[in-house]
Amino acid sequence: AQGEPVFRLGALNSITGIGGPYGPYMLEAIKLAVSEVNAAGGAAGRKFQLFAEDDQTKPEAAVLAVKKLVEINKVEAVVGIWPSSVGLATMPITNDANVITMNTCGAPEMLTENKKGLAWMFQASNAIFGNAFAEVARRRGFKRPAVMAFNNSTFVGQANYFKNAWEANGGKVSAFVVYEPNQSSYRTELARVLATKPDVISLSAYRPDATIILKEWYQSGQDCKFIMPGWTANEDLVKALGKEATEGLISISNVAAEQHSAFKHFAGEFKKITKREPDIFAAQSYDMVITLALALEAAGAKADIAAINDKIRSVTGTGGTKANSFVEGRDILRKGQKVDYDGASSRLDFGKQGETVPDFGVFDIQDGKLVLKETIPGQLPA
Amino acid sequence: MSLLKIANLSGGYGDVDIISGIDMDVGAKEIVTIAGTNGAGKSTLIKAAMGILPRISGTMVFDGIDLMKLQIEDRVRIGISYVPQVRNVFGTLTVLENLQVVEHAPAKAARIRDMFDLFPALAGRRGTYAENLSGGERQQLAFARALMSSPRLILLDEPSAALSPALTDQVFEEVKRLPQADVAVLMVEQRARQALAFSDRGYILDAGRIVLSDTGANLLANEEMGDVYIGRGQVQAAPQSPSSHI
Amino acid sequence: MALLSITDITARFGGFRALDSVSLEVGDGELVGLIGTNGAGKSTLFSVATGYIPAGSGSVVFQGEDITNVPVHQRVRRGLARTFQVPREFSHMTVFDNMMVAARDQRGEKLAALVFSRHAIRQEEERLAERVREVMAFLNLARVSDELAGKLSGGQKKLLEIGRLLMLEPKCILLDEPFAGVNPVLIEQLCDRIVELNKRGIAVLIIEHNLAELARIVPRLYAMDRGRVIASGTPDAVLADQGVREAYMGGVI
Amino acid sequence: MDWISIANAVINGVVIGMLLALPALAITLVFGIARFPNAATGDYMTLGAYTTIASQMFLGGSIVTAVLGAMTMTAAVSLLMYFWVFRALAERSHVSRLIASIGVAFAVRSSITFFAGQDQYVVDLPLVRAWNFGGIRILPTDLYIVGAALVALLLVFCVMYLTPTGRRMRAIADSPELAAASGIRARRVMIFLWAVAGAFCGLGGALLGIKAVVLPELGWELLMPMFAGVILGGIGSPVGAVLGIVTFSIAQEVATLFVGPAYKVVLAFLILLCVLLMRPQGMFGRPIAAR
Amino acid sequence: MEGYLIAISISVLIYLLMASGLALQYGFTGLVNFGHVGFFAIGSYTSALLALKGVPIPVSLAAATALAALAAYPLGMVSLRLGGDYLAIVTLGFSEAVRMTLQTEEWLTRGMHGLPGIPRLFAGWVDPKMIDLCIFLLLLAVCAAVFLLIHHIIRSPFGRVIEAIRDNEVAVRALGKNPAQFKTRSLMIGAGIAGLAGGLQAHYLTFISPEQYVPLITFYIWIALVLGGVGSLRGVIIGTVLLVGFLEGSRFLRDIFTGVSEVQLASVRIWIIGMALICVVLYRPQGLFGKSSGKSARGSN
Ligand SMILES: Nc1ncnc2c1ncn2[C@@H]1O[C@H](COP(=O)(O)OP(=O)(O)OP(=O)(O)O)[C@@H](O)[C@H]1O
Ligand SMILES: Nc1ncnc2c1ncn2[C@@H]1O[C@H](COP(=O)(O)OP(=O)(O)OP(=O)(O)O)[C@@H](O)[C@H]1O
Ligand SMILES: [Mg+2]
Ligand SMILES: [Mg+2]
Repeated sequence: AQGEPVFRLGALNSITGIGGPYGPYMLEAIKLAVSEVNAAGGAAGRKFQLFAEDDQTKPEAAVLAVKKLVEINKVEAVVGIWPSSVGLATMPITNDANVITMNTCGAPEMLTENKKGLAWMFQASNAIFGNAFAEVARRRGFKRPAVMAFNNSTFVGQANYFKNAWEANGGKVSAFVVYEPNQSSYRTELARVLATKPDVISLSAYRPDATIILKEWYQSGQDCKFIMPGWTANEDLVKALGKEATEGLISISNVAAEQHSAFKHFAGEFKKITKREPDIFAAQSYDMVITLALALEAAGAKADIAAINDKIRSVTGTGGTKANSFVEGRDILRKGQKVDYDGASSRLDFGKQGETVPDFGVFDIQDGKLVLKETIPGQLPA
Repeated sequence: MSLLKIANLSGGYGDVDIISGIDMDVGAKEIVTIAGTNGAGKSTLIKAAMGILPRISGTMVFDGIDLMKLQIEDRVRIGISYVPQVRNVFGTLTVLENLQVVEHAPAKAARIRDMFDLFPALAGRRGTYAENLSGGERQQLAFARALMSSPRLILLDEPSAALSPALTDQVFEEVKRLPQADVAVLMVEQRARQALAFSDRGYILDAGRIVLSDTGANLLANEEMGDVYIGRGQVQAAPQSPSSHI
Repeated sequence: MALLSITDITARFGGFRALDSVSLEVGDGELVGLIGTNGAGKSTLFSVATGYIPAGSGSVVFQGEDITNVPVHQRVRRGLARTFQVPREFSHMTVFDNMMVAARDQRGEKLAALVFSRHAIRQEEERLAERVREVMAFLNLARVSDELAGKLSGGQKKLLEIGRLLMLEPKCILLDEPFAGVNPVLIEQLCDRIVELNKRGIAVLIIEHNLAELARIVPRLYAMDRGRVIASGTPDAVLADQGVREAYMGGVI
Repeated sequence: MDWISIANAVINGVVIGMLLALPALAITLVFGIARFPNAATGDYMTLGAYTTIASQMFLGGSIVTAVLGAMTMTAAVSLLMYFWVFRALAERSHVSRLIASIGVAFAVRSSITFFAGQDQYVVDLPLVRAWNFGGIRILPTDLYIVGAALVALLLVFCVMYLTPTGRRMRAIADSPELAAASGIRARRVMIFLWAVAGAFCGLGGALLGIKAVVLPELGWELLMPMFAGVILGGIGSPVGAVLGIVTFSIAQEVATLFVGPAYKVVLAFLILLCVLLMRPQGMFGRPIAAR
Repeated sequence: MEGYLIAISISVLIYLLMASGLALQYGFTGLVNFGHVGFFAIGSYTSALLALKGVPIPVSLAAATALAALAAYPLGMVSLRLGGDYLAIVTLGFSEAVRMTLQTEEWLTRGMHGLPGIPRLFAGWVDPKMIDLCIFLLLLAVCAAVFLLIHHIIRSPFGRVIEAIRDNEVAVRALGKNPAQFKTRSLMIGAGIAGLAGGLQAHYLTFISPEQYVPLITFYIWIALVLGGVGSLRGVIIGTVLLVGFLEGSRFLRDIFTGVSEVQLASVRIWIIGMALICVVLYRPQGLFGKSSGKSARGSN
């Protein structure tokens, strides 16, 4: 492949550490997208060459990993960054090196720190998520919501925004508990919440802790509903807990707008490789590569980083012809038209600071299956 | 025939030989005393016989068995027991447990009773952790512990240190009786005059070598040796009639 | 007036009474012996006097001041020092360094001095080293000066213990069986040295089972049995005491 | 706080404490006898949990056989590591043994993740509801856990204090050289020790897997509370280890009600500190000799 | 390439600073401090918060050092009563308490959200491309100074006393010296150094959050110490280099193990680190370059 023009792409994933249940699949999704782009002959004739690193879900390990990607592998973009702590710790480095980054970080600081506009948030920020949770609770007619959150910046942020949004409308949150991760039981924390007799609990959690909490909730025999993020409340959770304990959980995740063809295509391919349903982070990671490829295609083979970066908003923004895959988008671009890539994870319209404001799908778990009940538009808090 | 025969034994803890070229015999039912200055290598020699010294060369035969090939535990099994100079009891075990823990002791309970008869001070302190014992009590316990396994050869490293005159006498009396029970004794003593008086033979060690060996009586008679290695006579004889020597 | 006076000291371990209202005095510049059966409480008495074991009741007065509740290190700084029956050497340090540590009030122990008076520290070190070499030569330890102390023979450790004490320049020293395990030839020399120290005004209280040597050097003797002082006075008197003979020497004449 | 919440928190603390009591016993035994804090304990637990999962997945069979399999497996690994690593380190400083045990922990965990990946697993057991006694909730499975821990404790206690083996163990811990000179064969005793320690970790890990979820960091994350419990109880004391870890767990759970989940660790440590300042050797440890 | 090497070197030097503090505490004084990361965290947050308030970085770093050292004072008092393993767990608890506080007191530390945008060392003074190099050089100088300081301390009479304390505290008291005083000072110096390291790291990373200060960092430092050989400064350097070498070098395993998946590769990395630890301890008893025991062998006659 020597001599052929390539685009050097870094993948920085949380393979080990708390991100362990997600990171490896994000990497699979990235590889899938890269192979699709390369199979189509590359973007603007440049094939993607992938360099992967594990950030161990730790900022200081991430710093060295990203240094290695930037300095040794000379990558031009880094995708797949998962936790905000890694996003915030690596941003100064990538900014200095003029490298595009694409992440799933939800911390609002990501927006203010995005000083060069090189960072792109594929996940809705905590604020938007918290709002959406509150909106769903309101629409479902709950009166006494309680909040439980895993203690990290994403989930604490989510929980806070939920509380604010709920209380802005004069409501009251019956209990607000932030728990420490990595415990073998959360019964006492849960008991504290349940003692306030909530009718719904907004549970911001990852799958392992959610599994334990729901198990203990089920065992307690107390009746109430749960609203949870989609990357936690999914088929894997059903598999872990059984149908009975998960019946009626409300799961919220961003969805590809209008029609699901991008997602369907991705999910099908992903399943072939991994034998499982993709979660939202995998879908977002897939979208990162496709978006980047389209931007590169639009900017042309000789374009520098800044030029490619400029195109990202335009290949996903409204007003173009809709595309649901790299090949579709590339063909539209080749026709000289403007393209609007709607991805597997959302319709991907980036705001001023590189943030996405996706639509949210509200799913109920019924008999072990996720059933889409409605779609609500995401919005920033007032 | 000798029970323990050591020939051309050398060894040490690191690269340097602490003892070298040692030839030594302990006959059955014999009491043999080793004396010498501090740091001469007496304890080292005893340790070598027990198999604790990291590096040795030479030959050691016990009752026809080649000792060089045996582990420490196996030496205990074939009838050797040992009282170290320091760390001679299990501090974190009680007095009673210190005795119980010894392996190869026939009729353990009865034997323990014998030991408590022998050292009544220990009987009263049987539940005390050995690290809390007084120096002399420890010494008694260590001696008792070594007797537990009914050995045929007992290696004693300064059994009388820290003992009151009464107890020293008692321990020496006990040592004197051992040959009758078919036990040979190889002991290191600083109260060499007292010890040599009832020893069959004695060895004087200096800087890791044997400088003199003879019967106990002959060694005691050797004036020069007394001045250099074991002190002048009256010092050791003193406890019996202290006032006459002030 | 007594330099060290121990009055009515009691010490218990659980139900066991190790010291039962023991009183004892060491006069200024005096050389006193302490004998007693094994387990009589002699070492325990030393530990109470120096503060390692709290006194159940009674008082310890040193140089006219009540030091019953003063911490160990301050008692030593006031001049009351001891040796241990089971040597407590600094096993991973050389014999030489073991001795160097012992010297009291070294300037270089203060961190600030490390920065500001380096020259003075160096001079002090040289002075100390000189003294250490002297003491080591006397105790026959010069040969093992660079050995790690943990590797010394049993007797050598006892000597080191005494050596460190000599470096301390105390007013009163409590020696716990200094001769046990020491070669008889050296014992005689040690005795002479102890007497010599005493002549220089250092008070000595010495526990020893080696009666001959003890009786030769001490003018006054205490005897203990089962936690009590059972006799005191001149060695002749004490050793002639019927109780002492029975308890201590097993009735041997 | 009403007393029912407190009662529930206490019950919960007891259950978690009892669960951790098994590995805590392993820690305290190894600590007391092989003389180092074994950082691989947590990962032996993890191994136990994963073995349970694996035997359920590949061999089928009842949960009991799976757990027994897990105990055997961890005991085997524990022995293997003794023979390869810890036996050779007997004479060395306990910090180097600690570091070696961290190495063992890493090696065991990464061997697991190499085959099982980073994702979570759950033990296949139907969920049951708790019995409710007027607000006080007791889970049937928790009773099994407490039962298993009590039986294990009883076993260790009997072995340590009623059989010669325990005495031999303590003698070896005190002075290997003198033990040998007393005719004790250290090898046999240590094999017994490490097998028991391994089996307990395996059992603890399996039970924990049943109660919670199985993750690569399952045991590693619990090291700190376990060590704290062991130290609170007094190093080397089996009763101390159990009571220590249970006290520690109860303190944490009850503290959750009052100071919240974040500071409960801090509070638990403050309690630990206070106990240690009063009893530097822990609740059941033997005081260090004064002289 | 150089950039990556510089980044790694910076990482080495920061660990090295921490390790040298611990070497003084454990290697020379025998204090089993398992809460080192707590002092590191205090240093980081102190310096970061002050600098964010506009305090000049040199001043904030000095404050970080001082505050970390002060935080060690009460622990020094505790170490008076608690020996070895008991002190270990208390210090570990201390570092967790620090982390929990940082995590919970949002008004001060922004809790889990961390502190972004911490002023960078040398920012605005030198060309941005040269900043890392300058930080590296600064750290090098700091390390050298700290090593000189420690070297000087352990060679002094003070050092002799702390070494004696490590061996036998009871005997030190019998010599009229108060171990608590020496221990506390040693603990404070080590903690101050860790605090300084924390401050420097904060101004290098520009983002810190409580998750960075987990006990694993303390373990790493211990590993470095043992790898190199306890009780020698040269050993500390080599141990740290080796540690970071293991941690970072294993990234390049990918070039060797081409067949395995990314998840498995992460496992292989950790496996190799684990095995390396076991093997070094097993087969290089004194650490790779520790004080050899040969000293005792010579000169007994
Ligand atoms: N910590 C302790 N716990 C229980 N008993 C103790 C403790 N310390 C000392 N003893 C007991 O107190 C008694 C006195 O001990 P001490 O060491 O003072 O005797 P001693 O007179 O020095 O004897 P020796 O001449 O044998 O050294 C002994 O019986 C000893 O067992
Ligand atoms: N564990 C050890 N490691 C290294 N050297 C040692 C060790 N033990 C003793 N030595 C050295 O070996 C020499 C002889 O020691 P040993 O203990 O045999 O003397 P000893 O004749 O028993 O003296 P003592 O009468 O004082 O007990 C001493 O110089 C000592 O420094
Ligand atoms: Mg000897
Ligand atoms: Mg005594």
